[in-house]
Amino acid sequence: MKRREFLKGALGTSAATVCGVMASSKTAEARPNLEVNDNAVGMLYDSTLCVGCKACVAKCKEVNDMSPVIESKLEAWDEARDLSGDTLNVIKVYKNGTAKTKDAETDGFAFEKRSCMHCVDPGCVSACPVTALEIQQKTGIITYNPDACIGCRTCMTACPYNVPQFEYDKTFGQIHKCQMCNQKGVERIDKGQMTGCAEACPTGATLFGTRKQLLEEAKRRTALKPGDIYNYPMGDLSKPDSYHEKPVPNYKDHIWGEKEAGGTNVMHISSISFDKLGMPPLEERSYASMSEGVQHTLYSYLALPAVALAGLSFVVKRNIDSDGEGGDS
Amino acid sequence: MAEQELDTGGFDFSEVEKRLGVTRRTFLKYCAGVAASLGLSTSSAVAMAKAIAAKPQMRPPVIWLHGQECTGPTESLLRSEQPSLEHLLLDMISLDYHQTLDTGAGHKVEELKKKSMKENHGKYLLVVEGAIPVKDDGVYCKIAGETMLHITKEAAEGAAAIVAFGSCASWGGVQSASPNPTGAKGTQAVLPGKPVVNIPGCPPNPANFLGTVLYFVTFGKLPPLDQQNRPKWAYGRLIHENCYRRPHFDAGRFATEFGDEGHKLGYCLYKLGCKGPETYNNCPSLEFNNVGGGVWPIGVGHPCFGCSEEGIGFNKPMFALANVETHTPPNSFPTIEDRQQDTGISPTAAALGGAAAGAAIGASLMAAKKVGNTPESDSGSDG
Amino acid sequence: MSTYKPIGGRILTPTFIFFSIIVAISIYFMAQRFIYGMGSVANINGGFPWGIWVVYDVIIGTGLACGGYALAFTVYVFNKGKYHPLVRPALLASLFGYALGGFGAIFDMGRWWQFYNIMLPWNWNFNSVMLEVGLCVSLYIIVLIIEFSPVFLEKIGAQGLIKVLDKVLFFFIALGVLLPTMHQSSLGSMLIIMGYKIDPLWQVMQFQPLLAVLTALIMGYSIVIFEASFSKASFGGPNETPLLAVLGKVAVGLMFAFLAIRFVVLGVQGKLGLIFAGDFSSLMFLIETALFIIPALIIALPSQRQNPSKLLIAAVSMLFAGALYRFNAFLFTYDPGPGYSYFPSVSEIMVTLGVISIEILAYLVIVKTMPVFHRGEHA
Amino acid sequence: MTRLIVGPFNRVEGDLEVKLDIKDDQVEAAWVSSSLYRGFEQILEGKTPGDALVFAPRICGICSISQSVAASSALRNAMGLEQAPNGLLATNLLSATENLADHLTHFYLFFMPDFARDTYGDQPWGEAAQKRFKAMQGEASSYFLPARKNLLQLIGILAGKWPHTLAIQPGGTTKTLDQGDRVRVISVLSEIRRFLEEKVFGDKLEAILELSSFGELFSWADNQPMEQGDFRFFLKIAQSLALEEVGKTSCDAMSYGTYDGLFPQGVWRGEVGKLDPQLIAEDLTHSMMIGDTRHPSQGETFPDLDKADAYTLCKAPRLDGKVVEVGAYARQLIAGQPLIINLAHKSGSNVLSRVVGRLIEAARLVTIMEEWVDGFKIKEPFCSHGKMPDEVEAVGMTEAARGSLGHWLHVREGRIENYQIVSPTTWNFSPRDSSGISGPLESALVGVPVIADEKNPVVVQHIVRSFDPCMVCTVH
Repeated sequence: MKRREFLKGALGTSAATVCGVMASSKTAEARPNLEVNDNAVGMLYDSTLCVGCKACVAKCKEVNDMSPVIESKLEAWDEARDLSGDTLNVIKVYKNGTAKTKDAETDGFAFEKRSCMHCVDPGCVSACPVTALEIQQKTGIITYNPDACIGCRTCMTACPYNVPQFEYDKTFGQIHKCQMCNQKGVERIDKGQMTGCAEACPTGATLFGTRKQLLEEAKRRTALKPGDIYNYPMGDLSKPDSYHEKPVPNYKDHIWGEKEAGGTNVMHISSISFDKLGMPPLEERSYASMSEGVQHTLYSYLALPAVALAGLSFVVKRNIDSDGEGGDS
Repeated sequence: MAEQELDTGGFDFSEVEKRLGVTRRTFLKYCAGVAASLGLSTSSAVAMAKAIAAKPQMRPPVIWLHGQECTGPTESLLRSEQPSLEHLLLDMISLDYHQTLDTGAGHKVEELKKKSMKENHGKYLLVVEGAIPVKDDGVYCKIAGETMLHITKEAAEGAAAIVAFGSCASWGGVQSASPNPTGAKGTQAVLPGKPVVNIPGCPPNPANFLGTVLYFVTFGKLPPLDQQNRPKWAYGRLIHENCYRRPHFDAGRFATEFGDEGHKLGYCLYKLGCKGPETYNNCPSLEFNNVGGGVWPIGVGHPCFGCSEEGIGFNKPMFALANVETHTPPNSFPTIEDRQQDTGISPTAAALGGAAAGAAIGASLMAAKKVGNTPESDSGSDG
Repeated sequence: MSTYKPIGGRILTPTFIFFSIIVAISIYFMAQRFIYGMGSVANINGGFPWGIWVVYDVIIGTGLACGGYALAFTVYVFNKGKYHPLVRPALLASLFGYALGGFGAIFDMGRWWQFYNIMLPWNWNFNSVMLEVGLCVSLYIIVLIIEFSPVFLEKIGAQGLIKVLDKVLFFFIALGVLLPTMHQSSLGSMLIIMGYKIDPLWQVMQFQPLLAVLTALIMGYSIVIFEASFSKASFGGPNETPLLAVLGKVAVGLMFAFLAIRFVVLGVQGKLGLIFAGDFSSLMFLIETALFIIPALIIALPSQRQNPSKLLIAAVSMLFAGALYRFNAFLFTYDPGPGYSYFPSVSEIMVTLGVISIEILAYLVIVKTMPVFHRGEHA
Repeated sequence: MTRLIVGPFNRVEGDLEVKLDIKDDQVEAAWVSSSLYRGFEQILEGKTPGDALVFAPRICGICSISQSVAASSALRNAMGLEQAPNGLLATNLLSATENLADHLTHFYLFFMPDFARDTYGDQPWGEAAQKRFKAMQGEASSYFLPARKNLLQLIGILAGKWPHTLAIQPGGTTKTLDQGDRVRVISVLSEIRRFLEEKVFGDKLEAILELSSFGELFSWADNQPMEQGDFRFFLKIAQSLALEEVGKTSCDAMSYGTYDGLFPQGVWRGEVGKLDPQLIAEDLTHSMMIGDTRHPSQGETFPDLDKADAYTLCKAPRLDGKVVEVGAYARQLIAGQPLIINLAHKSGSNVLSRVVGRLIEAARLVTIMEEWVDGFKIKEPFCSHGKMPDEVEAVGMTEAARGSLGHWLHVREGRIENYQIVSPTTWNFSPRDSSGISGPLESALVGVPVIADEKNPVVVQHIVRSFDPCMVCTVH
């Protein structure tokens, strides 16, 4: 084989791979977003109802047996600033200008909750090599199994909300993420209870329910006329423990989680636009579906690699045998 | 300050000692305490003490009117702090007309009132207790055949200062709750243009009234007021900001029903409808009934319902949730951008990273030079 | 018949001692990592779970270890036997690169004591790109050991085993081509699911695997040139420049393919404007592209190409380009959202330098004591 | 015939005017009129049931605890709830403290100062009365007001503030007492006992409670000089003015009962009989209110100030069509207090028996309160919880200091459909009904001797005040 041929061959191989991948880019579309499970349990966080009491944070730590984050010497209260190995949910504040008015974008402030959104088509589940993260078929909850986890933290890179958090400060750390209080040993949902945060929330800002119910409630709220009185349920939407009346704020006509990246089971509504509340720039198509589209085109049933291996084996053997030039020994 | 006796420049307090039945030391300590709670200096306390001890003829006359009310404010006054308020009050001011406390009865007293108002035109202090109904020309509250509306306007005419004592007098109070059957209004509402000091509360804390009157007696003017004409020193802060249960709110620990475990442990009452987060008053620091030891509404485990706050008390249902007006300390909330671990760039690390990259490049260039200098020993075969 | 010989010579050179010290320091920090957790050594955080340990040691490290892959492709698939002399050192470098990548993966693995979980079929998640990378890398290390095992066997003189091995080696060589193709492309696929966190100039979605495998091959050819040149500079030996120059041409060819695909994709995705946005990303993109284009200018001229010094510079430039491409995509322009930042700590860098040093030390020891280099002409 | 208008009354809660027709120096007819209206019933309609606890106490600043107790018991009955035993004790203590405070306030600040008037200057006790009881200046107020303050601390400890607490809930109290609180309550109670024994009675409470007849009462009074205890002082004045013949009524007496039956429910018609609350009806014939005679549960409260023949905003509640008098006297009568029964048999209801009824009740309350404090089981709950049915009618009946207080509640779908309050002074100061029969005060005033040119007849003051009127409760 002449060098020219070799060069041609090398480039030709590349071209073939290009074609293969090009083809994959077409077929990548083949895997749509995962379907919404209407019966999945979820939560609706209404930023306008949140008073920033952090009861949800405290209750979450109690239910999940996690320690408070202490940073200052005061040691007076939990100083968690973001999700971490010690914090599964956290209330953050958006501030602008004088920060006088609640739920105003200009010169106002608003609260925002950070916790696992329990995606319908979750990146973390798609990315985890060892199936440590799974979608519970019945509840739609994304659970984590530390016994399977190898700690590669791919889930963290694959989560658009940066939710899974590794305990970097422990010798034998693990990933922590909200499992809707349904992990082994807690199992609140299986027992018919609601999540700890929804139970603790004094205003119903965190509301528990099925995704379907919650989406209906969210749509109802965003359609209300600002200033009208609405009777806000608290606790579990299917059997609210109480209600409270409050004038309707000026909701943005946007339910975060209805469609974003395939939708989420934890949804947010607010009177501040979500990019200001730190929500990521997501489209309707989930990254998981795109990634899996490529991956499956190239590797579905390992057919392509098997054929390639057969071909390569043949070529290599022929080359070694025929002119000995390729022989190694 | 309370322990150190004030320097009064040898002022003779023996007369006041006799009148009030307290020692000079107790009396001065009390004045210092009042001055401190009003946010005033030590010298103001001395001025106050002297004003109280001054001759009776210096006392401003007071006309005390009762509208639609329950006498709660007067009742709360009657159990005030040492030296007994009733003494101090009567000592500081000349109570020329008070319906509940007066000795006399009937039209005679009404005549006395009119006489006093005429004689002391422009000098007397008008205290209004209770709301003023304006519906149907104010017929729902009549005293001696005249409507409260008329009486108030008449009395306000020659008043040096007007104090609305209690929520009813301040903004209408309980009877102004929807549908406000009698058209009850606050004093200010029926006296447009006249400066009215509001001391809301249901009942109001007597110390807030006393402090205002003391200020008036001492300095001859009214204390600094907020936008709703309430003395700033008393109504400057939210109950929520001073509440002893606040740490529980900040930690998200709430009582969910009276007598539950959290309730017994003193958890925050927000979830039970506490309006502390939207009510301005000094109840947490003054408390009630002179008992001490946490005797005030929130102290005995029931939520504040915002009795002193217009638009909250009698307007929001008892168990409805409050809007949380402010959040202190504001920095206890992480911003959206706040992250848990943020180590930044250490200069050493930057130097080390740079050195490593530099070493790689340097070594490559060195090698390139060396390779270039190696004499060609084999031309090789290039097809 | 063997023309491969150990180079011989003193092992305890000043260079060796220098790298040993670095290794010693890094061992201290590695111990710290295993005792007190990763956070005590590395600056990785909630937004940047992957620091230089993953990105350099594994992602770039294996890229730089693609010499064996590239040469196996050349020698066995395209049957260019004359490149054979380069194979052994390249395989050795690949073996070290991958082995240390694997080692790096272990101490970067948060739950390293459970690493075997990835080998257990019932845990496998076939949707996971990481699974494929993990398995392929693990397998490839074994394949590399087998491919390189004749060296050991020659050393100990186990001729019988060598014969047996010869019979089946073709299969492992085929695997040695297939596996890197798979996992090197998957290192690109891994970026897809990170979505918006990857800068638009690097987030080319379904084209990620293609670009990744191209950079792997470019880096593979370049590292062969680099190693041969370095070895010659360090240990002397036959002049292999003409051979290397051809490899350089192949690399540049692939590089043009890479750039062409990249610019077309960016153009189609409407992101070309971002190249000149003037921000950090655009700057990094331009540096990266420059590093890709410099070797093209060198290698395009036959006189330059035949100059070993220039050729080495071209190779280094391409190595830097490939490494920077991966650094940029995974780390430098990675943006998980406002507020997150990452810069490696001293201890973290020391660990990485330690890994590199181990690689250099072991390479030095093995080439001096084992028949790795081809010494036919000069022996 | 001349017409005299007495009023407005000072030292009473709220606004009150009395019109008297005087013929032959005697009152021939009386019209009692109250002129303050706030509209509580209208306000409560449509509010959440729990808000009754916010609004009801505000009816009155001196019997706000009683209003709270009535409202909470109406809510409790609506929910079909049992009060936590500790909560019952705490509520009882609160209620008793307020009654005690009201009785003493009435005695010291409202009733006795009338004897310090110049009219009585020439009486043998006149000067002493002025020295002791002159409003705001007499020495009695200098020891009574601190004692009252001390007494009200008890309400502070148990209910946070006074007046107007929210601590009294349907299931008990929001305050959970600990040992420290209990000690504080005990110490306040011992102070109260000391005050009553030293200043009010000048004798052991037990000795006072042993008096069982008119004769024994006055011989006890004669045992010591009149300065020994203000009760004795009053009895001496009563003796000299023959107050047992002043302000007499001949109507029945009623008590709703309170303290969980300790003071039982019943009607006194010469002997104690059973009370059927269904027979209560409010007659609006001469009241400036729209509507016809109805049971309070069906009642309405809409004022019409131009209504013909109406002269007061007060309704005229009747029991089975008959006028009844309420108050401490009625309560003790029905509770079988021997002295009061004896007084009733001797001279019926009058100024003396009403005042004695109050003070005897005060003495009795202190001894009972001491027992209650011992009854607390600190570790057990102070409040029970229940759920409000979708639709329910209920009544909360209690005894305020001034007499029977009832709250009739109708809840529908989480809102108050109707809320009607019948307060003690409404009974006592009720106007004429459809058959022209006067209420207790109006009839008590008939026949009272009034000198024609007397502008402010003191006897009328005594009679009006003997009922301890609370006008803000009367019309609300």
